[in-house]
Amino acid sequence: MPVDGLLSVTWLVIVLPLAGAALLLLGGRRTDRWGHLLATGTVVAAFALAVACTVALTDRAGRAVSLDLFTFIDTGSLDVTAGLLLDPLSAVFVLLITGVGALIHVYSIGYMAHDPGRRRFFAYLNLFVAAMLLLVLGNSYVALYVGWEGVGLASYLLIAFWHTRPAAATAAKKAFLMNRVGDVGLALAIFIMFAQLGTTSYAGVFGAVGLLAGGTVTAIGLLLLLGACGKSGQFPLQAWLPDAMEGPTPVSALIHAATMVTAGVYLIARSAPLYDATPTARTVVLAVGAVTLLIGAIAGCAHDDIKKVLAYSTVSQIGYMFLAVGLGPVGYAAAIAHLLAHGFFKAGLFLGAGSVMHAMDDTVDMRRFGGLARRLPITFVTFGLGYLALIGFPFLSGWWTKDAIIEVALDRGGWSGWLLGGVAVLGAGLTAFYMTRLMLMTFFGRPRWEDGVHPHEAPPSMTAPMVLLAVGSVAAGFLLVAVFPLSGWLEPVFGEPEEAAHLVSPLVVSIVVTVVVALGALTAWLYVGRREVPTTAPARVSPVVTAARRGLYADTVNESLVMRPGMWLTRALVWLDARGVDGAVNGAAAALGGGSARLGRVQTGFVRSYALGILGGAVLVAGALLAVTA
Amino acid sequence: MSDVPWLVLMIAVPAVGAAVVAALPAAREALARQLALAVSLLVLLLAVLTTIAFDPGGDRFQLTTAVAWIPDFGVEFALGVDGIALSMLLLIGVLVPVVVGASWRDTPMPRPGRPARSMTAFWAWLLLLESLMVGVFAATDVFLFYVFFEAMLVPMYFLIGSFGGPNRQYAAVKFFLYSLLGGLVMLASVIGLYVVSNSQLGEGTFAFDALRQLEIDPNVQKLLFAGFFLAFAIKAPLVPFHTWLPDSGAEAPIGGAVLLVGVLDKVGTFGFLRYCLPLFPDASRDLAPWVLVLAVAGIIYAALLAVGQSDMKRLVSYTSIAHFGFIALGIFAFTTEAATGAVLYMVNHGIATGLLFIVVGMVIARGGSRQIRDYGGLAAKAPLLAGVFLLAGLASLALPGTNSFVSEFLVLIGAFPTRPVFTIIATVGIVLAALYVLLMYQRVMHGPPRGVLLVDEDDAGDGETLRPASGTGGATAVLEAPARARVLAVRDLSRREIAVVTPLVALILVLGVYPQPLIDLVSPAVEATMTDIGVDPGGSTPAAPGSTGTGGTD
Amino acid sequence: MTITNYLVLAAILFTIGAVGVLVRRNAIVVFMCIELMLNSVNLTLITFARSTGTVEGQVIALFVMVVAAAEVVVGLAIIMSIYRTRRSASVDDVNLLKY
Amino acid sequence: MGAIEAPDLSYAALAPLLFVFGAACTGVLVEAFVPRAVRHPVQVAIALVGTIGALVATLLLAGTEEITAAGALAVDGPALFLQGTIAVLGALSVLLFSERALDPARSAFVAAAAVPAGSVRDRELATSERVQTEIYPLATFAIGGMMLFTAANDLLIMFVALEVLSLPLYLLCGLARRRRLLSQEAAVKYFLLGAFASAFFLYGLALVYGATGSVRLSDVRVAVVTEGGSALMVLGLGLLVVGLMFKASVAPFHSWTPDVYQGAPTAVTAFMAAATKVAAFGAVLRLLYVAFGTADWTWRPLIYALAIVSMVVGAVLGLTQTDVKRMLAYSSIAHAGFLLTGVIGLGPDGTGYGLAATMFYLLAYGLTTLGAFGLLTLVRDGDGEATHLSQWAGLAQRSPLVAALMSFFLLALAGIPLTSGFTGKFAVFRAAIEVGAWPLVVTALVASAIAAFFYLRVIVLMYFSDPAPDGPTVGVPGLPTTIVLAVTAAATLVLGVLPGSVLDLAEAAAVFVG
Repeated sequence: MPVDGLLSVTWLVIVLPLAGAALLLLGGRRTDRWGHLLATGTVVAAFALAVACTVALTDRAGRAVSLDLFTFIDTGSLDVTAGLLLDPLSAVFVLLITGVGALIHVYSIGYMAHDPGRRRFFAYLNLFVAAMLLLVLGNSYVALYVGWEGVGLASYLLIAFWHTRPAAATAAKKAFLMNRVGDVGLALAIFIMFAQLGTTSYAGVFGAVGLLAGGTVTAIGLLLLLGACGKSGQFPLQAWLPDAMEGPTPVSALIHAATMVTAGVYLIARSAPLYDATPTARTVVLAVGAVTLLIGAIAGCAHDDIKKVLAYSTVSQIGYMFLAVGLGPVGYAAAIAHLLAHGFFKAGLFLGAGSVMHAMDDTVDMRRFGGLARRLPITFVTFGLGYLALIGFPFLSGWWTKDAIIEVALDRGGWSGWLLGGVAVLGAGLTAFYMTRLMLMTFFGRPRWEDGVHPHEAPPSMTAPMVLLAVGSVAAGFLLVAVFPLSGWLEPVFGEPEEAAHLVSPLVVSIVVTVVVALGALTAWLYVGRREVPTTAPARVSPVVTAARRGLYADTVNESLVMRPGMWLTRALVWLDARGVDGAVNGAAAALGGGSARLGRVQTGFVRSYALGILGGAVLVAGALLAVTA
Repeated sequence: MSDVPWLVLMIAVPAVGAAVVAALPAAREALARQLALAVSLLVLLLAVLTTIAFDPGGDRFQLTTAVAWIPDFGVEFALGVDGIALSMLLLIGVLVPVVVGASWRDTPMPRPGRPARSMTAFWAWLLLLESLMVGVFAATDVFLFYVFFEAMLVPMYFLIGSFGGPNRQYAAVKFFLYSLLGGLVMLASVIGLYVVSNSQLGEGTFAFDALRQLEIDPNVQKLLFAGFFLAFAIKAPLVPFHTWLPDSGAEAPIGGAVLLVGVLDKVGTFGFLRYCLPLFPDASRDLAPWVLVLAVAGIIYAALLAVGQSDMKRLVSYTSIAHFGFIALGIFAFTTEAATGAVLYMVNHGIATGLLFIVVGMVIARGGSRQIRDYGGLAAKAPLLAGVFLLAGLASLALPGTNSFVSEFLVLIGAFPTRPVFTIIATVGIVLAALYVLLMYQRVMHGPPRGVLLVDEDDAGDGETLRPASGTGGATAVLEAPARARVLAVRDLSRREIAVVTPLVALILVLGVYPQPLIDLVSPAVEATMTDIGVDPGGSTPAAPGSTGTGGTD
Repeated sequence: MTITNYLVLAAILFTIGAVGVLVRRNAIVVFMCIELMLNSVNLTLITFARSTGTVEGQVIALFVMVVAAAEVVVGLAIIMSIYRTRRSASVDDVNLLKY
Repeated sequence: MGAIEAPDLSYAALAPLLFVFGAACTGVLVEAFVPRAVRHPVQVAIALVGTIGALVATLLLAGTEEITAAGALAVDGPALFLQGTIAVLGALSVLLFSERALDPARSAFVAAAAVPAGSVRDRELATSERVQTEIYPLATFAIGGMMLFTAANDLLIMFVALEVLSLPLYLLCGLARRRRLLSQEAAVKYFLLGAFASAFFLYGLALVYGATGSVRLSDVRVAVVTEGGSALMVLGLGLLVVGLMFKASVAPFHSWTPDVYQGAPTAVTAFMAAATKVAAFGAVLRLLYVAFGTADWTWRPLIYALAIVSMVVGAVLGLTQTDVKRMLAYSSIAHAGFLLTGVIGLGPDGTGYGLAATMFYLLAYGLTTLGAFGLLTLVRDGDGEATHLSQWAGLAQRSPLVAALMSFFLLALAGIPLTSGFTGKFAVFRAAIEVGAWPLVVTALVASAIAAFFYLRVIVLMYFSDPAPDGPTVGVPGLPTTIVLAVTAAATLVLGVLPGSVLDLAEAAAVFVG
């Protein structure tokens, strides 16, 4: 079907921010003055264009356009075309990315106002938006892979934005490396697709899933999952995400909360046809989601660094999404819905946190906060709304989307259904606990500020986005579930959502959940709301808390299982190469030299010994010849 | 246009240039380097014209010249290029001017109590090297190829030996002997080939096209193959024949290192593709598994070693060894996709690693030390330098969007259908690649300022002390750090340096986004090679039953 | 007496000469041993001339004598010159050049 | 009583020999009758006329194939080619001898050999302008002997030629003006061992004569064919080979080579290294191909082994030498091994590329090594030539030209392409592989890789290290040496880049008669 009119320039959505990035990076200091405005402009324009395209998409049969731009690689039987696919799924993501992206750009104008590297920051941010858009818009796994690594790079650059801080530099490297581990999975999955089907385009692969042997599909599914885990900070590759908070807060908001880390969910949702063919892989997805959900929630309970808490919360929330996509067709829509809602409130929360840090001279230790509600009213309100949305306060977005997931989990039935449902509910409770704890420690109670700190509300350029996002956090869930059901919109992608026969009535579910959430919040109040919060973390605590503080020992495991052995191996190899391989070479040379010196001793300089040599030679020759003839 | 002897010109021009420069008095250094630049640019122009004259769809070898040279041995001075060779010629054409620019301010390593030596000889050797490099890729007569192959050693030997770092003598001799040994063993095979042709065709010949027609007994093939293979495995270094490269790469002046790793060593992989496969198809097929073991072992082994290096130039050399592993994997996987990838890899690696070497050289030129630990936090003061450094690093870890991604992706995806296990192991290598690149980048560019570039506030101001290493040998000298220091005294890229890196940066990005023209240039030659070893040039066929794939159509 | 005896005798003489070269120190004596070797060869030649009934053998023997004489001239000259310098004719003393 | 008919001598075919021997005899007369003042130029002129005349004659004779002097001499392709080669090398050596610009005392040869070294008279002579002129007739005789050697179609002639070429060399070795002790020692060693070896040769001759009843190579071949190789004959062959291998300085009969090469006057060393090898291999080829060509099973394994031993010994022992002359001596031992590799390349019934290859190699190697030794005479210090490696450090900065030339010769000896050394190696290796001797060739290649190291070491010293403060000076050569260097360098280059015509010549000449 010919693509014309607006949709034929969908590529502009990507090119706009990319151009912005290029201009800022190449333009150099010349662009210092207006660079950030340009960057923001491009993203806003991209958002506008995205909206227009989406609208144009709605009245189009099949609600999908595939756009072939140019031949990327064509040799042998491999033919990779650089092409875009705009369908409901990618459209949703494009809107999220450009929308939230635009808001955060605006926010950053204020947030980074005094940073010498502001131009660089906006350039990277634009670069990220472009890469992320490519990731979701690509019409083949290769295109996705390109975007996939692109966002990885952007994330690396932005985490390490304040690169003179060793912690930031290290965190960035860690993030990139753990992502690369995931990328290996993704790459191998692509190789298998090509080897089996001779194509890597969505159309080609999904069209031929039926031809694949069961084992093959499972392999592909698991490898894709590995990639997803890397990108989305899911177990066992979750350890990089909390460290990534070393980056500027807007980055945490955009990349490590709203968009990039949800790419894993997108990948699995996008690969639905594959997963539909492999229950095994899907079950693993479920497991990963459930486990991560708990890990994130538990670790979130014990941290005092406001951003780390939010980060673990992100890990845990994405766990919910994995859980949902792991549940299959019934869960896809729910997952995406939660993803969008999460995009709003988590971005809002991070921006709020940023505003708090802005006010507190970049302190992140919640034990030094307290009583900020009065000093930062707007922040307090917006943050509060986000908080309520997140813990699933009735009729806010979290409530709609999270309950949906829990329902679907329970509907799975059987012991696994109960288990998953239970985990999900428990997670909700924990979420309520750590978020309430965060709220109380930050905004309520007696100020525990360090001396010389004078909290003040952030400038409008920062508060405005927070307000918008807060609105989103409140409304998104309602809109996406009740008003314009997302499942309907996504139907062309995931097919007709079958009306599941509820094992447990939704009403009961939401009541139970609400109760659990309330309990969680109450516990938090008992801990930190009722009594004084010590300004330094108590040292003597239960092993559980210690474990939680150390992110359930994820880093410890990585270090002892991978890093140290790796370092030992490297040292050993360096030694081997110098002494062993090269030693053999030099040794051979030395041996020759030594042999030469020793042999040279035969040359004594005595005529008679020479004569002996000649005679001996003659005898040998004669003997040999006689032997030959005889 | 195609009746102009482009290839002869490409060999003759730099050779003549070398002679002229060598004839200059030692004092006329400035003139010498200007001449060198002019000549190398002229060669670049010739390379471009050659490419225009070349018709990708035409015969396998084009722009051929053939003159009887040593009739008694049936040796011809026969030149001709296919897409693969041509792409290498283009690479040479691009790299040499860049190298000239990069070495513009180099001086021989100062020796205590002796007057500084003149660089004139450097430029002469450089041009001679260019001429011989062109010859080795353009030769279609095995004897001629061998002659260039060996003769190439001499200029590089002198480049390393007289303009290299502190340990240059050891490195130069090691390089020369190692390569010579390989070359001599290959000579045995070359002669063997000649003798076979003599017995089969009545009169001995070295013409590639004639030799390809020979029907050689498999066992003889194995012997001959072994001879060629050893020579190429030493050149392109495959583990365990690699230990000369880190020494040479580290001690050579930056310009020499770039050409050594960027072009010279490609002769090895080029040789696999041009000579080993077509001439000894059976042997290649039988021995491929063993070669692949070396290749893949090299990818992992060299990458781990790179992680463990403390010397930037050694590190880059080790990364190259790993990359050569990928190229070998692509060649011996026997699929069109992988082989195409390998050829692209040869070009891209030349560009990416060339840039990496040049940038490392620029860092060394500022700090005067090759040790990573002597630097830190440069990014704060020299963002451009850091940016280019990062880009070069990303290119060498094959990040999508850079040229290397295309080639690495092609190699792996092409090798997977025939050699899944090897490919999976190789794919793990991409994590290690990220590790060694980012480790070096973080230690040198990130973190708080530290290392040899820290100087006291007061003398940080004026320009010249900003380059403590200015006038140290080819950016290879070792300088001990100033004692107490406070601010980082490092200059960002100068105009000249920007001019040097720009073309490579541009190529990295352009070839990363739109590689198809290059692919179209090389794939006919690759397909021909695949046909030689009896592989369907159409590419690998999908394994899934009933799957038609989308081969070349969608 | 069969010709074998002569041949064996010649061989023995040759060996004695060769061994003499190895064991004697005085250059003159060494040289004489070489002459002995040559003459043993002469004996062999004569014997073969007889056995094969050709004259070449005898002719060659004459040649050998002449050549030997020439050798003596040259040899003694050389030995004399070095003897004059070193005041010793021992071949073991001339070993400045070695290894 | 029938009249004695004199043996037919075709003087035309013998022209080269006649030229040289004529020159030699004239030289002797000149010594006797021409006043000392003018002797030197006259002697040089005569020697040059003789050698160059011989060269011209060989060129004119090209293509002749005849047996003359009652079958004692064979004037055929190989003989003429090698005679020509020897004539060229001889002429160049004579030029080296006649160099008068380098040594402050205007000659590298002792004024009066009879004067004891170190005596008062010797010391005053050492600085006097008086020069030695007997060297020219001696050298000319040696050259004549060598040329005779290559043409000898008869073991007796071969023996006589052997002595004719050896005796003058023994003397020449002892005639150095400086470091006379070393020179005399070299002479003694060379003489005693040479005589010793020639005794073996002679005994071998006797045995072969006994086995076949003749010393004529053609008769020997016939006898081999008819009777097959009897133990006696094979033993004889063995001893003959020993004698020849000694002259060709093939291990294990090489022990004299380093000492003599080091001790002898450099010009003489150059002459020996170049010309003697040619002559010796000429004889080896003729003996093995003509007399025993049909019974190659007897000698092939032997030569095979000797080749390997010689290459390895030469290459390995060369590694640790610290004296350039000595190092080149070991290199010449290794090259003898490479030459034997060519000798192996004799195909069934006389075909095969071996002969041509070996002859070409001889020409190429002779010229290169002559040039290399000639170059040594330029680098001097207080007492004569500075041949210790350490003295060569940083020579490139003292005299770029000399360093470059030396590097070129060394690269040629190492067999780097575009030098004659490579073409020669290629030729002989090809010949060997054609007869299936590829293990030998691989050994040879590894050996040459090892040998390359010590050639390379000199280059490293000259270019990459700093000159010692009290290093040697580089003398400005006079016309003769300049000519030698120019010719040899040019030849080394031409034979490397465009060897076609010379290879043709060698191939055309590669047929033995008789």
